[in-house]
Amino acid sequence: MNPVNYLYLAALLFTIGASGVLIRRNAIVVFMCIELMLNACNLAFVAFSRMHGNLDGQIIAFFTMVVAAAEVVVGLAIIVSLFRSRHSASVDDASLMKL
Amino acid sequence: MSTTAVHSLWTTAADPIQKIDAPNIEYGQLAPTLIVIGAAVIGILVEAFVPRRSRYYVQVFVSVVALAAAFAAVVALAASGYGTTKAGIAAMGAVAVDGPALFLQGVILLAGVLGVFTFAERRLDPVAHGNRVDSFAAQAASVPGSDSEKAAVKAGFTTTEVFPLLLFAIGGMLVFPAANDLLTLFIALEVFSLPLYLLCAVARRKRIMSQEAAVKYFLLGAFASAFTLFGIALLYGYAGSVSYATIAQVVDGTVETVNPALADTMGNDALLLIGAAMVVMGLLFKVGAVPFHMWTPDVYQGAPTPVTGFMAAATKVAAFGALLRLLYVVLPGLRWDWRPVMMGVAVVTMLGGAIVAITQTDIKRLLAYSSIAHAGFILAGVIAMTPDGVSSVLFYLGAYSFVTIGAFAVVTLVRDAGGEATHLSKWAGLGRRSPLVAAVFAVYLLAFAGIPLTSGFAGKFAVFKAAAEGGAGALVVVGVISSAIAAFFYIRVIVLMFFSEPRPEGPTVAVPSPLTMTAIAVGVAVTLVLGVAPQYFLDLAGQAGVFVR
Amino acid sequence: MSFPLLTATAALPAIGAIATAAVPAARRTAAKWLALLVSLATLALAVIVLVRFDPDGDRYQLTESHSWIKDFGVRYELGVDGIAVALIALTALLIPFVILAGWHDADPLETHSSRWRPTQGFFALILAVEAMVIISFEATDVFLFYIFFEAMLIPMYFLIGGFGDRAHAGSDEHAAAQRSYAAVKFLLYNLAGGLIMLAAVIGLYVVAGNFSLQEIAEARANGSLDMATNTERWLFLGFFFAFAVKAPLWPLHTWLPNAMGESTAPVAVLITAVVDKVGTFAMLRFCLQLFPEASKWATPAILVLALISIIYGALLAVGQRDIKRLVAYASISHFGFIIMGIFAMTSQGQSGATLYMVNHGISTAALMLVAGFLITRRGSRLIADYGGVQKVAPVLAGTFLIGSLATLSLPGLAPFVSEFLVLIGTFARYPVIGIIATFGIVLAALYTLVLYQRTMTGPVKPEVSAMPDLKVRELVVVAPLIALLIFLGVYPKPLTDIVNPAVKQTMSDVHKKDPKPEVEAAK
Amino acid sequence: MDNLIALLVAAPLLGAAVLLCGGRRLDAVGHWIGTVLASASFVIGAILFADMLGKDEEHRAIGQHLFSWIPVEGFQADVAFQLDQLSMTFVLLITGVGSLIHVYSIGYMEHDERRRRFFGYLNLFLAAMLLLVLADNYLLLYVGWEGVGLASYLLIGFWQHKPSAATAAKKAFLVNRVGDMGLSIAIMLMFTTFGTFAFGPVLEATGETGEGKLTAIGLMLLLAACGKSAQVPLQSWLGDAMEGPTPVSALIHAATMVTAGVYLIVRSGEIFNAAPDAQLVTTVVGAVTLLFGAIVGCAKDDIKKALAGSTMSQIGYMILAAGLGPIGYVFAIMHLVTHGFFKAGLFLGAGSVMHGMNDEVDMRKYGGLRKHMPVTFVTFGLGYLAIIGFPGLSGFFSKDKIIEAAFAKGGTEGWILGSVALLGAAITAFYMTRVMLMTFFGEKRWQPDEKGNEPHPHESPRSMTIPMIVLAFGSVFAGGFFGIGDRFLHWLEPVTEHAHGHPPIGATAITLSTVTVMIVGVGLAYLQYGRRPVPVVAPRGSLLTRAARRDLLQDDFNHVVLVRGGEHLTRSLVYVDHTLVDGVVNGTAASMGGLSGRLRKLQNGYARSYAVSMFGGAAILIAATLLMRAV
Repeated sequence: MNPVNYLYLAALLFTIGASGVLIRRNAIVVFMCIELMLNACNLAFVAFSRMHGNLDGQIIAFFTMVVAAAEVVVGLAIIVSLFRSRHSASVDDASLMKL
Repeated sequence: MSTTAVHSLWTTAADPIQKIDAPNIEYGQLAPTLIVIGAAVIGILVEAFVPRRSRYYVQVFVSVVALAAAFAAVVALAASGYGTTKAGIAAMGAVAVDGPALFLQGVILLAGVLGVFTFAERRLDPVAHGNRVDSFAAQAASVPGSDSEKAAVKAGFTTTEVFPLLLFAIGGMLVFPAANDLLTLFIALEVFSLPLYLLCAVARRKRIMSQEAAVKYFLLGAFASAFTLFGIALLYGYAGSVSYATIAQVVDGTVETVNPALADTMGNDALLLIGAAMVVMGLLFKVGAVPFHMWTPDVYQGAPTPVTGFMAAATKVAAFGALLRLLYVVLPGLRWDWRPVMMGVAVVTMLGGAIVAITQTDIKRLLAYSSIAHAGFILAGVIAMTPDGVSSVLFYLGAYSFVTIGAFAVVTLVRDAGGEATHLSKWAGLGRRSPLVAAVFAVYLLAFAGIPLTSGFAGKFAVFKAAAEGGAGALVVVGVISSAIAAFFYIRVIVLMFFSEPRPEGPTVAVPSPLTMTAIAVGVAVTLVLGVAPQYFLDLAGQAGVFVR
Repeated sequence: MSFPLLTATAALPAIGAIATAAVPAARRTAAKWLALLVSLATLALAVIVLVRFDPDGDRYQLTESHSWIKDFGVRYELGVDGIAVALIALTALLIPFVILAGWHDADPLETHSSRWRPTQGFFALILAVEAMVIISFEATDVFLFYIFFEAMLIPMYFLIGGFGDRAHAGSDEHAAAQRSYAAVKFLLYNLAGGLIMLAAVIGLYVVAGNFSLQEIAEARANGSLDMATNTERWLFLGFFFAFAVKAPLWPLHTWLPNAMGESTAPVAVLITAVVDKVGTFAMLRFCLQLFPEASKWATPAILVLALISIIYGALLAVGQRDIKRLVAYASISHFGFIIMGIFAMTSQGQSGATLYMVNHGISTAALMLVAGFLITRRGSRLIADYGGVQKVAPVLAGTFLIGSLATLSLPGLAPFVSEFLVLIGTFARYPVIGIIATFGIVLAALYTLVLYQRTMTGPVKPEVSAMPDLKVRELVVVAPLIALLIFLGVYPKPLTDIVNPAVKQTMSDVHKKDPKPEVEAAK
Repeated sequence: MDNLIALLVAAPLLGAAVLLCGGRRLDAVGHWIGTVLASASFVIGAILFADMLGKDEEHRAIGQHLFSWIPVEGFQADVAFQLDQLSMTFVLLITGVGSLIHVYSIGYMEHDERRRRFFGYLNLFLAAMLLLVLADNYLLLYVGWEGVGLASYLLIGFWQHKPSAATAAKKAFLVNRVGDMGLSIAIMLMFTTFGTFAFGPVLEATGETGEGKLTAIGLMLLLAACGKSAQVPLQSWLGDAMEGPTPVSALIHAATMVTAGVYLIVRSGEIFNAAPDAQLVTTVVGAVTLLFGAIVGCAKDDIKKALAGSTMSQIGYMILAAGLGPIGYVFAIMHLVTHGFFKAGLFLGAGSVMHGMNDEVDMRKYGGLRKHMPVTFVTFGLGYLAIIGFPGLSGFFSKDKIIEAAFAKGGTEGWILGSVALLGAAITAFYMTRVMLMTFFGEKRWQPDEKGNEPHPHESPRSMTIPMIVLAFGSVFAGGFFGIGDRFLHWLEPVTEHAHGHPPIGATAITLSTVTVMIVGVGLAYLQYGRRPVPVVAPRGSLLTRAARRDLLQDDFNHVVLVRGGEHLTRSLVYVDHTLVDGVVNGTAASMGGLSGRLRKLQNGYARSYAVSMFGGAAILIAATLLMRAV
C-alpha cells in the first residue's frame, strides 16, 4: 500500500504524543508520550527511506532508538529521584519555581 | 507512490551486496572533540577505579588538561588555516571544520575551562565533617534530608561524576555547531543535553528545586528534541538526504535528480517549510527564544549555580552556532520565507525578556531573563544574512559567554545560612560591605546593559550594525528600545548594591579559592579588553565568518 | 608625530582617578590632595592647549588620528576647534574648584565599614567625569564621542546616588530613597537618549560608511554624500534627542531638578556646569555639521521648545521652595537660551551660545557652590529655613549676591554678554521669539532676588544666628570665579577671538548668512 | 584731554572696589576715601568743562575709545565714551550733587556701623551713572542703566534687616527690569535696522528707515524711561524706594538716577523727532504722571513719600517737555538740572529733620520746627520756593518754559497739555506748602514714643548743613543763571537742536497764569493747614485722598493682578511639571512594570503550560513560514 499513509500515521502518532505531553500529569506518562513522538519520527524516517529507496532513513531510525534509550536512562533517573524526594510523580506538583 | 521507486528498492535488495569500504576519518581535524570525549571516558574510568579521596583531584586535573589540550588543538587547526583556506568537510561529511566551527569550539572550550573551575570550587560552603564540599550533592541518589544523605555527607562523599558529565556535554557542544548533517546535529544535541539534565539535578542546597529544574528541563528538552527530530525527518523526506550540502542544493533546485522518486517529494515545499520550522524551533528552544524560553528562568534558578553559569554561556554558543550553520548553509535559499518569521521571534524575544525581567526578585531568574533578551539581540545579528552578521554573532557570543560565567560565579559568592542568597533584597548594601565584589558585579551588569567601554557594548553595536546593514533597521530600533528597558533592571541591582543601606542580617561574601577567582578575573578582563580594544577579536571573528558548504 | 597633547589632557585625570581610587582607606586626606593636584595639572595642560591653539589656523587643530576599531569604521580621532577649546578650558578650570568645594562632602560616617572608601571614590569619580567630558569635547569621531558621551553617565550616576547632602531635611532613609530615585532617573533619561542616539549612530554608519566627523561633513558639503531627506531628518532627530535630554530641553528636563536637588553642591555643579554642556556642544558640532538641512528643517520647532524652556524654567524657579531645585530650574531656563542661540543660525546667536556655555558654567558654579556652603552650615535646603544671613555672614551673602546677579545676567558680569548676544542673534532672524525670550530677563531677576531676599535679608533667624562666615578654603573657591565673571563681563575679547572663527565655520556648514540690517539691505 | 573722560568713571569705581573689598580695616577711613574719590571725579569734570568752554561750539564734543568690548561677527560693541554738552551737563550735576551728598552722608550715617559699605555703594552709583551719561552707544549706556539700577537696589535695601526695605529694593529692581526689557528690545531693533547701536550712526541714519520702525524703537525707549524715571505705569517703585537712607533718596531718587529717562529720550531726540506717535505717547505719559505724582504728593503724611510724589510729578514735567520735541528738549534738561538742585536740597532738609526727630517721618508728628532747626528751615524754605516756581527762583524759569512749550505744541494737544501743566503747577504749590506748613509751622505735635524717649529736635552737624546751604544757593540762582539770556539754550543747542515754539497765547500771559495758579495753590494749602491745627491722626479724608494715600490703588492693582496671578501661575506650573511632564515618564515606567507583572503570570511554574507555549509557538512558527510562502 502507499507509503504516504505511513507518513500520515507518523504525523498522527506525533500529534497524539504531543497532546499527551500537554495533558497528562504523571511525569512517567508524559515521558512515554515523548517516546511515542520519537517513534513517530522513526516511522516517518523509515517511510521516507522506503519512498526514496535509500537506506539513510533506516540508519537514522537506529540512531534514534539508541538516543531514545539514553534519554530513558537519564529521564527515569531524574524522575525517580524527584519521586523519591517528594513522593509524587506529578509534573504539576513540581512547580516551586514560578513567576 | 510511483512503482519505479518500489522496483528500485527490489533491485538494490537483489544486487549482491557490494563491500563497504572503510570510512576515512580526519582524526587530526576532529582532534578537539575526540580529546574531550576521550577525557570524559577516562573520567568514567577514574570514577570506577580511583579511590574516592583522590578522585576529585584527578578529575579536575584530567578535565582541565583535556580542555586545555583541546583548545590547543583548536588553535593549532586555526593556525594551520583550517578556519579559512583549508576549511572543509570532515568525517565523511558529518562534521564541518571551518571558521565558525573552530571559533565557537574555542569559545566553548574556554567557557568549559572556567566552568570546571567553578565546578571545582570547594571553599564557599562551610566545611562539613572535616572535608571541604562543593556545590554538588554528596550523593545525588539519596533523598534530600534523609539519613542516607547525612551518612554520605559524613563519609565525605562528593559527586565527582559531574566532571565527566561536563566533559561529555562539552564534547557534544563542540560537535553541535560543526555538525554538517542533520543526524549529527541531532546526536550532538542529545549528547550535550542529557548530561546537562543530570547536572541540573545534583545541587547540594535546595535540592528539591534543583530536581524540579532537572525534570522541567528534561521533559521540555526532550519534547523539543522530538520536534527537531520530526523536522529532520521531514527535511529528509523532502531532500532524500540529511547532508546539509545536498539539502541546500535541493532547496536551490541545483541538484540533478538521481532518482525519480525524489521528484515528487522535492516539489513538495510543505515538507521543506514545516521541517525547517520544526528544526529551527528545536534550536530556538536551546537558545531560549520566546516563546520557547519558559524553561530558562526555572532551570537557571534551580540548577546549581556553577552549572547555570556554564549552561547559560556554552549552550547559547553551541546552539547559535548550529542555528547559524543551518540558516546560512542549508536554508539560504529559503531566506525570504524564514527571515520575517525570525524577525518576529527576535522582536518578541528582545522585548519579552527585557520587560519580564523588570519585576524579578531573584538574581538568578533576573539573569535568566536577561539572557533571553540577549538571545533576542543575537538573533538580530543572525537575521542580517551577511558575512558581517556571522562575525558579529560570533563576537557577541564570545563576549557574552565570559560575562555570563563571571556573573554567575559572583552569584555563588554571596551566601547566607541557607546557601547562596539569591533573593535581590539580600543584596542590599553589598557595595558597602564588600566594595570589590560589588564593583566586579557592577561591571558585569553594565556589560549586560551594553554600556560603552564594556564588551557588551561592542557586541551589541556589532550585531545592530550588521542588522541595520542587512536591512533590518526595524530590529535595531526595537533592540534599542528593549535595551533601554533592560537598562532599568540592571541599574536596579546596582542601586541596591551601592545606594541602599546594608541589612544587619544580610549575607556575607565568601572568600573563594583561586579557581573561582580566576573565573571571575578572566571574565572581567575579557569584558574590559573587548570593550576597549575589540579590534583583534573582531578581526578573528571576521576571518572566521565564512561557512564551508 | 608630535606630543599627543589632547590625549594627555584627557588621560591625566583618568590616570589620576585610578590612582586616587587606589589610595588606602586610612590615607583619606592624601587622596584629596592627589585629586586636587591632578586636576590642577590638567588645568595646566588645558592652558597649554589654549595657548597652542591658533584661532586663525585650521578648523581642527592639535589633531591626533589612530586606527582603533576598523571593523566599525571607528578611528581614534581627536581635534579641537575654538568652541571645544573654550569648553575644555572651562571644564579643566571648574574641576579644581569642585574638588576644593567638596573637600569634606565625602568624609565617611562612623557607620560605614572600614572597607568602604567613600572619599577616594568621590574624588576618583569626579576625575573620571572630567576625563570623559574632556575627551568627548576633543573627539572628532562620532563613535568615539558617543562612547564617552554614554560612559560618563556611570561615574555621574554614582556621584549623584552615592554622595547626597549630609544635611538633608527629612529622615536619612527618606533621603537615601530620594537620592537613588534621582540617580536612577538621571541615568535612565540619559541612557534612553543615548540608546536612541545609538540607533542613529548606526544609521549614520550605514549611510556614510565611517564615523569621521570631518570626512562626513566634507562629503556632505561637497555633495558626494547625499542623504535622502527623510533619512537625514530621522538621524538628526536621533542625535538631537540624546543631546536635548542631556542639555536638558523642555519637556525632557525633569531629571535635572531631582539630580541637582539630591546631590551635593559640587556634584550639582559638575552636572549642570560641565556634563550638560556636552549636550549643547554636541548640538553645535554634530547636529549642525552632520545634518545641516535637517537642522534647518527642525529649527522652528526647536526654537519654540527652547523658548518654552526659558519661560517655563524661570517660572518654576520662582515657584521652588528648595534652593538647589531653584538653581536647577534656573539652569533649565539658561539652557533654553543656549539652544535658542545655537539654532537661531546667526553668528551672534552661536557665538553667544558658546560664550553662554562658558559663562553659565562659571556663574552657576559660583552661585551653587556658595549655596552649598550655606546649606552645609544650616543643614537644610529649604529657603524658608533661612533669613538675615547677610547680617551674620556678610561675605557669604555678598558672594551669593554676586552669584545671583550673574545668574540674572547683570551687565558688567560675563553672562550678560552671552545672553544679550543670544537674544540679539535670535531677534535678528525671529523677532517675535526674541522679544518673548526677553521676558526671561525679568523673570530671572524675580527668582534670583526673591531667593536672595528670603535667605539673606530680613531679621536674623535664630538658627542662622551662629552661622560662621566663609572660611579661607571657601573663599579660595569663590573669589577666582567671581573675578573671572567680572573679567569676562568687561573684556570677553580673548574668548570671542577663539570662538569666532569656529562659529564662522559652523555658519558656513549650514549655508546660512546673517540677515542684513535693513538700512544696508536698502542700499 | 580726551583721556580724562575715563578717569571720570574710574575714580568712583576704584572707590567702590576698594571700599567693598577692603573689609573692616577700612571702616575708620572708608567715608573719607569715598568722598575724596567722588570729589576727584567732580574736579576732573570741572577741568573738562573748562576745557570745553575754551573750544568753539562745533568742536566741543569729544570722545575716547577704550577698547572693543564684544567683537563678534557682524556685531561691534565698544567701550567708548563721548562727552558733549549734554553729557557734560549731567557729569557736573552728578558729580557735583554727588560729592555734596557724600559730604552730607558723613554726618548722616555716622552712627551706622556699615557706613563704609554705604559709601562703597554710593561710589558704585556714581560710576554707573557717569557711565550711563558718557557712553557713546546704547549697549554701554545699558550697562550704566542697569548699573545704577543695581546701586539703587543696594542702597534702597541698605537697611536689609528691615523686611520693608528689602522688599522695596527688590520691587525697584524688578520694575526697572521691565523698563530695561524695553531698552534691550530697542537696542535689538536698532541692530536689525541700522546694524549698529552707536549713537552717531543710528541717529544719523534715522532718515533711512520707515516711521514704523522708529516709532517702535521710540516706544521701547520710552518704556525704559518710564521704568527708570518712575513714570506711569512703572512708577510704583519710587514711593517704596524711600525706605532707603535719605541721602540716597536725595541723590538717586531725586537728583540724578530718576532723570536718566529724560536723558535717554533727549539723547535719542532724532528718533523721536521722526516718530510723532512716539512723541505723543511720551507727552501723554509725562502729563499723566505729573498729575499722578502731584495728587499722591498731596495725600502723603510721610515727608519723604510726599517729596517722592513731587519728584515723580516734576519728572513728569521733564518727560512731557522731552516729548514735545525740539521745542522742549532744552527745557526738559534745564528743569532737570534745577530740579536736581532744589529737590536734592529738599530731601537733605527732610533728612536733617528726621535726623533731629529720631528718624520720625510722619509730618503729623512734626510742627513748629523752624525754631529748633533754623538752617534746615531756611534752606528747605528756599528749595520750597524754588519748586513751586516762585518768581525769580530756579523752578520758576524752568517750569514756566515747559508750560510755554506745552502750549506751543499747538492744536488741542497743546491746549490740553498746557492746561495739565498749569494744573500741575497749582497742585505742586498746594502740596509743597502743605509739607512746609506741617513741618515747620504750627504747634509742636510730637510725643514721646512707646519707649518713652521724646525726640529733641536739634540742628544737624555742619557736615550736613553745608551741603544743604550749597544746594539752596543752586535752587535760588541756577534758574536765573540759565534762563536769563537763554544761556542754557545756547549751551545745549548744538546737541539737541532747538526750535522756538510759538504758543497761541502770549508768553507773558502764560507766565502770569502760572504765577496765579501757584498763588491759588499756596492759598488753598494755607487755608487747610495754616489756619487750623493739623490733627495728629490723619482724618479719614475723601475717597480721592484715601486713594491717593494708597498711590491711587495702583499698588493694589499690581498686587492683585501681577503678584497674586503670578503666584497662582507658578504654583500651578509646579504642579503641572510634577504631575504632567514628570508624570508621563513615571507613568510609562509604571505601566511597563504593570505589563511585566502581568506577563510574569504566564510563568506559572507548570511544565505542561510551558510545553503548551512551546507547542503553540511551534504551530505559529510553522503557520507563519507557510504563510510567508503563500503571500
